[in-house]
Amino acid sequence: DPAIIYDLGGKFDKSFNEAAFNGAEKWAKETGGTYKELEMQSEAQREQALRRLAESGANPIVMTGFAFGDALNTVAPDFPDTKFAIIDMVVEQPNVKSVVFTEDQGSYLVGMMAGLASKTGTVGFIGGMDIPLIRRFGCGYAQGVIAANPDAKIVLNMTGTTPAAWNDPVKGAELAKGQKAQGADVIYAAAGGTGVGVLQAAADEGILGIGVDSNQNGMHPGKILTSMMKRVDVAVYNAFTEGDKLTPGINVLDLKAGGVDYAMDENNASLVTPEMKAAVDAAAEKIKSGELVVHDYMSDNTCPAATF
Amino acid sequence: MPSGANTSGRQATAAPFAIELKGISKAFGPVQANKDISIAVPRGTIHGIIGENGAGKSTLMSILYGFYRADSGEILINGTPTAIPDSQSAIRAGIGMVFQHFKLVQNFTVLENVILGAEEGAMLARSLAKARRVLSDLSREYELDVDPDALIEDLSVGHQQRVEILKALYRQADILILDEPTGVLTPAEADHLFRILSGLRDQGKTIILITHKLREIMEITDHVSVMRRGTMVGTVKTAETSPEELAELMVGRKVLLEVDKGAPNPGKTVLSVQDLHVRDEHGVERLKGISFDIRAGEILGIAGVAGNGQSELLEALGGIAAATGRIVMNGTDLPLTGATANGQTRREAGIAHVPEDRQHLGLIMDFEAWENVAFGYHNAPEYQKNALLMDNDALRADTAAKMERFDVRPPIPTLPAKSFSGGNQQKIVVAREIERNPDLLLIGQPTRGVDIGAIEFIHKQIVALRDAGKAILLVSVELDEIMSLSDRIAVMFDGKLMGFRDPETTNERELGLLMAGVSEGTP
Amino acid sequence: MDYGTLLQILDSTLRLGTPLLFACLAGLFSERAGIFDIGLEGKMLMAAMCSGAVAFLTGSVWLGLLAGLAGSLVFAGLHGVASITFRGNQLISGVALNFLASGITVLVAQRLFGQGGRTPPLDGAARFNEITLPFAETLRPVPVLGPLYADVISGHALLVYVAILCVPLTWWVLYRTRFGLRLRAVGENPAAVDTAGVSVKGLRFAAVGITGLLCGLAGAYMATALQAGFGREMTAGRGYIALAALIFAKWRPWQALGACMLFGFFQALALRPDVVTAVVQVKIPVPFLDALPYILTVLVLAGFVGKAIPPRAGGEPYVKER
Amino acid sequence: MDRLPKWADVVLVPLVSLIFAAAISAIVIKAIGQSPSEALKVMVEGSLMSAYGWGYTLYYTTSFIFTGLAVTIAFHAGMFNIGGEGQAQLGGLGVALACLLIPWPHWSVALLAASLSAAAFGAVWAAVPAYLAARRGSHIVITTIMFNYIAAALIVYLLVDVLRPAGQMDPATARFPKTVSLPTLNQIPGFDLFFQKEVPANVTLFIALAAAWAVWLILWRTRLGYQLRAFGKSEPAARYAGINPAKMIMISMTISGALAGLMSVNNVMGEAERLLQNSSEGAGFIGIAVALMGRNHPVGVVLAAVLFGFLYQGGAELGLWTAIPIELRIVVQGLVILFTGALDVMVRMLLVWLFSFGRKRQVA
Ligand SMILES: Nc1ncnc2c1ncn2[C@@H]1O[C@H](COP(=O)(O)OP(=O)(O)OP(=O)(O)O)[C@@H](O)[C@H]1O
Ligand SMILES: Nc1ncnc2c1ncn2[C@@H]1O[C@H](COP(=O)(O)OP(=O)(O)OP(=O)(O)O)[C@@H](O)[C@H]1O
Ligand SMILES: [Mg+2]
Ligand SMILES: [Mg+2]
Repeated sequence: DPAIIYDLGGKFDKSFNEAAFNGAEKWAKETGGTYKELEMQSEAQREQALRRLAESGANPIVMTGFAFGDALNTVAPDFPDTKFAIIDMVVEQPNVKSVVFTEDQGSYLVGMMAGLASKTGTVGFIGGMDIPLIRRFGCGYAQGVIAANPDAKIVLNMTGTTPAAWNDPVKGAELAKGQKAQGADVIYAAAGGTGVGVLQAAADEGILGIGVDSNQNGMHPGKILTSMMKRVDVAVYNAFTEGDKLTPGINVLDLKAGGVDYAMDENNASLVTPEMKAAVDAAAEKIKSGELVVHDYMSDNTCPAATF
Repeated sequence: MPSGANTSGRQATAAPFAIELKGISKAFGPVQANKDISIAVPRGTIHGIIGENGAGKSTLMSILYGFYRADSGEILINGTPTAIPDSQSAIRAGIGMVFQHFKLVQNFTVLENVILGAEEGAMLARSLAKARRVLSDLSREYELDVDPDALIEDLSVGHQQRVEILKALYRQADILILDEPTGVLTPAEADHLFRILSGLRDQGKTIILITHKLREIMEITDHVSVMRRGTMVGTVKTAETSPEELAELMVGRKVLLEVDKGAPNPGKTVLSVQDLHVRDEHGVERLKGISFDIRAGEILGIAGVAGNGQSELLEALGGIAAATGRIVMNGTDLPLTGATANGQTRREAGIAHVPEDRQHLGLIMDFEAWENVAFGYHNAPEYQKNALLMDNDALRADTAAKMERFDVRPPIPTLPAKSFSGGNQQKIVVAREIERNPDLLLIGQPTRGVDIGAIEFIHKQIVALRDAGKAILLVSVELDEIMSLSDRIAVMFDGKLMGFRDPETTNERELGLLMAGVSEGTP
Repeated sequence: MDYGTLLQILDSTLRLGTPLLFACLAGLFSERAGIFDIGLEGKMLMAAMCSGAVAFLTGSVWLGLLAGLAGSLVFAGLHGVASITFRGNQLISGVALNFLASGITVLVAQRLFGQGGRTPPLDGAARFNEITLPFAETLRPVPVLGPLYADVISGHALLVYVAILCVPLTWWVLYRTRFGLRLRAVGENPAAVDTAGVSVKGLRFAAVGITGLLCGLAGAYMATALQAGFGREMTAGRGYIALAALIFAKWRPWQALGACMLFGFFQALALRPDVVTAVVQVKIPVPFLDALPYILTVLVLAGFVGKAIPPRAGGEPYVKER
Repeated sequence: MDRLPKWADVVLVPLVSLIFAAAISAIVIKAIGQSPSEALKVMVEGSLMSAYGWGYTLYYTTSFIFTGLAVTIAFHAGMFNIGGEGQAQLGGLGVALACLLIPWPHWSVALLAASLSAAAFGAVWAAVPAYLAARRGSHIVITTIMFNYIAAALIVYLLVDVLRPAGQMDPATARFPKTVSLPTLNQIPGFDLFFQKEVPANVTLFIALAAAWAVWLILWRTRLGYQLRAFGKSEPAARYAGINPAKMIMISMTISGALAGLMSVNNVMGEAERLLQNSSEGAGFIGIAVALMGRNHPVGVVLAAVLFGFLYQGGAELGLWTAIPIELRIVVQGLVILFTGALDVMVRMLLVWLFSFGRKRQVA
């Protein structure tokens, strides 16, 4: 059986891990198969969890989150016959598939959306743990905002420096309230479970939130502008489908490959005017064609549109 | 006047006795604290109860006050059988109690303490106003003046006791029980208390007074009951008895507390104390400049009412409390403060110490006897196996030998200290300290809570140590003990020595005056 | 730091100080009665879970609040039984109940909602929503005070105002009523209360009960007002900080308000490292800001901020002496 | 109250407490709609029925012996050290620095150095609250709790801003060099007959057992232990005997902190081979339960540590293979502490009652 390990936020974080869970469920429904799943409770358990799953014969083993990288690096060689897939991190081992997304591209699109929707000309970004990966979200977002409104002001905050930052809704809510006080009227939360607090506070305060990873538009209908969808579900679904014949190597899921996108549904239909949608779709086409290049923070650890 | 009105109200149901106890028995596990006890106390009298330690006096009163429940027996208040399952019922039945250890809230005012548990309604304002009125009436009537707004912790012991009495009167008590009320008072304070009690009796109140002091019994009571080993030995009219008769009733045989000891043969000065001062943790000065010498082969007895600095003196000498001044032992100054002023360095200097409170200081109750024998001497070379380990086998053997010599029963070194009776616990401590053959023995209340046989034994050991040429500082609140053991007597009052006396030439009256702070012209 | 930022931080202080204040007053009642309670944390957690779960299931925040109070009371009762009836070690009992709460809340929430020990998000009538005080908008243009009123004082959940009101109420109960007199007495000298014919156990259970109720309010506030639902370990050490605030306040109600708001302020600051950096002109590591309340607590405990003398009978089971 | 025979006090009281805790846990499992017997089966199979399971059980046991001993030695001196968690984390820092800063030629030297470093860091972290307690009268329970939080913050700061290698995203130190890797039980001749696969239990287990023996020796055979125990029973009496209270507080807490710090040799050096955030995973707190369960005696602590090792490994298995959340083990831990530490009077009363009941029947 395949297996999946969720990161600290847990599989119901309404965001990153939940997307992975949805992918696994989709696979289970379609194939009628069963899979093992495990939620991390603490940092130090990762290796044990990996070993225990490999030991039990699970194959392939999918894990969500860069934090597994180090543990996987030591475990993978001990189980050469087991296939592993890791999301958001590159681990160079012969039996590991590394799936990464171009979050910068997806974030660019929702950034444009935010720039177009903002009435105050100030928009916010709340990241989870302060790591290059999340800065990649923020940087893409900022580029999109500036593209839509060159005069826009962007307020950036990170929730913390440890994995606890993925799961701190109180802090998320307080940061959102702080950003509102600074004039922001659209806030993009790229913060896992913390984002729940951000979106809640945005809804409470009567401003717009932007969801991340999953389609979070339904959490507060009419109060979430859109969501930057990162198709972790697709990655998991694919890995499960490939089964023990999983192809190792790096797999980049970009806008073109459908790895990232922005979400439209009945919950945000009233918030997005046809003109906005047209502008964003046009940009998406340009990105897909390579005409427009979104700067990737992780390529050189700098951002042309924002300072962290 | 509320209390008066109340008294007359109760007198309507006039019965000859305010209290009658019939066949009260109470056991604590195997200990039969009260055995079939009956007494009757006529209204408007003061009734004394005497008996040795552990005779069951406090237990009986606790039953009357609803603290304990009797296993069997009956209580009649004003002729009516009354169940007293708790203190509330006792208060309702008009009983008030002044405990030996006051039950006051230290950081409350007098007024707050008085109304506690007897408030008028759910709000405090009204209760406080009423209490203020009643208190001023009561204090005028019975010489019970205390500042109603003073904090208890700022009051002297005597005043705190008045607050306890006021508490009872405020609750309109007709019957007042006082458990050893004078133990903590100076003779003058005690006299004042007795004047208060007489006044209360004249108002028709009934008073039960527990005390060890025959003098007090003779002075103030109308009747006296004697208890021995849980039984009531008898009740007599005070006017028709004598202290000698009471003492005999108390212990069951003729009492002759004379210690058999020869003339002293003092040698060189062992200990010299000069201008010693001690402050307690609140910064209050408890020893106010004390100087004295003790010579080899001499017993210096320190008399005084408890709480006048004797404990602090022992603690300073024993290295437990920090002090200022000088302590010179065999010609060398001992450190008085800092890390080196401790029981270890004192012991190394040849000072042994039998503390006043054996259960809290002298023993670790959970430790076995042999562990307690090492207590304080755990660094002694003979108890070490090597540089690292203690020699527990040697210790157990040593303990068995000591138990044998001091007739500790049962002689089992591995029994925890708490399993020995009080007298035997004391013997373990005394054995430990005396057998170190110290140059100076500090010994506080050596026979407190100890039976007569053991008292004689311990006294003999103290005298033997003196005769071996050692110096002894004896602190005791029992004047008899001081008089019969000491070669010289110093009286302590309010942290100072009131003067030295020769036991051959002084008498209890003179010492009593000194204990009250009356110095009769001596320096 | 401009005035707007200051107001925002004060606003945040009030929100974050509220659970501390409830818990601190809870501890005040218990400790004033002589029962140490390091289990405030566990009771808050329990209350948060119960209120979050019931509010979600019924859609009513009031039923949620009742459930929260009940959950906290059960734990308070356990602490009472252990430390009053069976004269157990109060510290150990508190520690044990904190563990129990930490585990059991997740177990129950997981069983009910299957969302990893979390309740689903609450909205509408299942939450305490923000209340705008009268004239908030009208007065806003008034310089300085207007924004203060509109942004900081107005616009909080009902329980924030309840918490503030609990301060004078606690003061009044403690110093102006018979119950308060007895409660303070039982924490100082239970023997005095006992001989005065008042039940020590009764008083202490009553105090522990009040502690339970106030912790219940603290937990319910966390789950239904500060946040929209329960999450595992959501109290995040607030029970301990409240205890520190209690010591800081030397067991007195008004000082408790001050101490809790101070700690709330530190928590609010920790959320805004950017502001801190701007004010002090040096980059302060966020972990240091996070640790600030704890460091301050240690300094308080060490007596560097004045000696705190706890109620004299605190922590000692009452055994009748002879 | 009547007294119990000594054997009943030592064996029966913890046993009955355990039965209570187990019974209530079973009720809890039932209440969340799972089968207690099934749960027990999973736990036993996953932790005791295979060498692999034992490899994990003993790994946890090792940590718990250290933290249990830490609580025990402080407890005998009358100190309730709740700070084992923070002290263990600081110990982890000590291990990491020792392993990363100096290139050790062989694991055995590294083990020695890392142990000393871990003990020293843990000791220092305990010594500060101890000093405040001894000199300024601060309440040791609350200060040690505060020091847990401060330790966590300090470690976060160090891992994020100081020790994290460039380019790494998760807050952790670099991996330790291969040379300092400790032999796991499957690599030790003799043990490898039983443990055939890679298990986390490692040579630190033997250090833990040695520590238990050393603690026993200190407490009951040395002057220091004698003084610690005397001070723990009665501070005034200790003063009388010339035992310095401040010194006893400092020494007991320092040893306690050193023991708590030592546990990090097991998890940081023996298992993770790098320092992670929250590396001690609550083992510091479990030490409280282990010490209470083990009646504050090293032999009891070792046995209780095995029990909790089983509980932890079994609990992890529950989390892995059943719908029972892993938090169940925290519940059990809380219940054990409650019954052995706070409701011991109740348990004892019950036993006394049962004994007297038995006696009466004999008489009849
Ligand atoms: N709560 C108790 N539990 C067990 N035994 C008790 C208890 N209270 C009293 N006793 C025992 O009952 C006996 C009588 O004690 P009580 O306190 O009544 O004596 P007393 O006459 O007041 O002595 P003293 O003069 O020392 O005050 C003693 O043997 C004592 O040990
Ligand atoms: N807590 C206890 N546990 C076990 N045995 C005890 C305990 N208390 C007392 N004993 C035993 O009961 C016996 C009676 O004790 P108790 O204190 O009543 O003696 P006592 O008659 O007052 O003696 P003494 O005059 O020496 O004080 C003693 O021999 C003692 O060994
Ligand atoms: Mg008595
Ligand atoms: Mg006796």
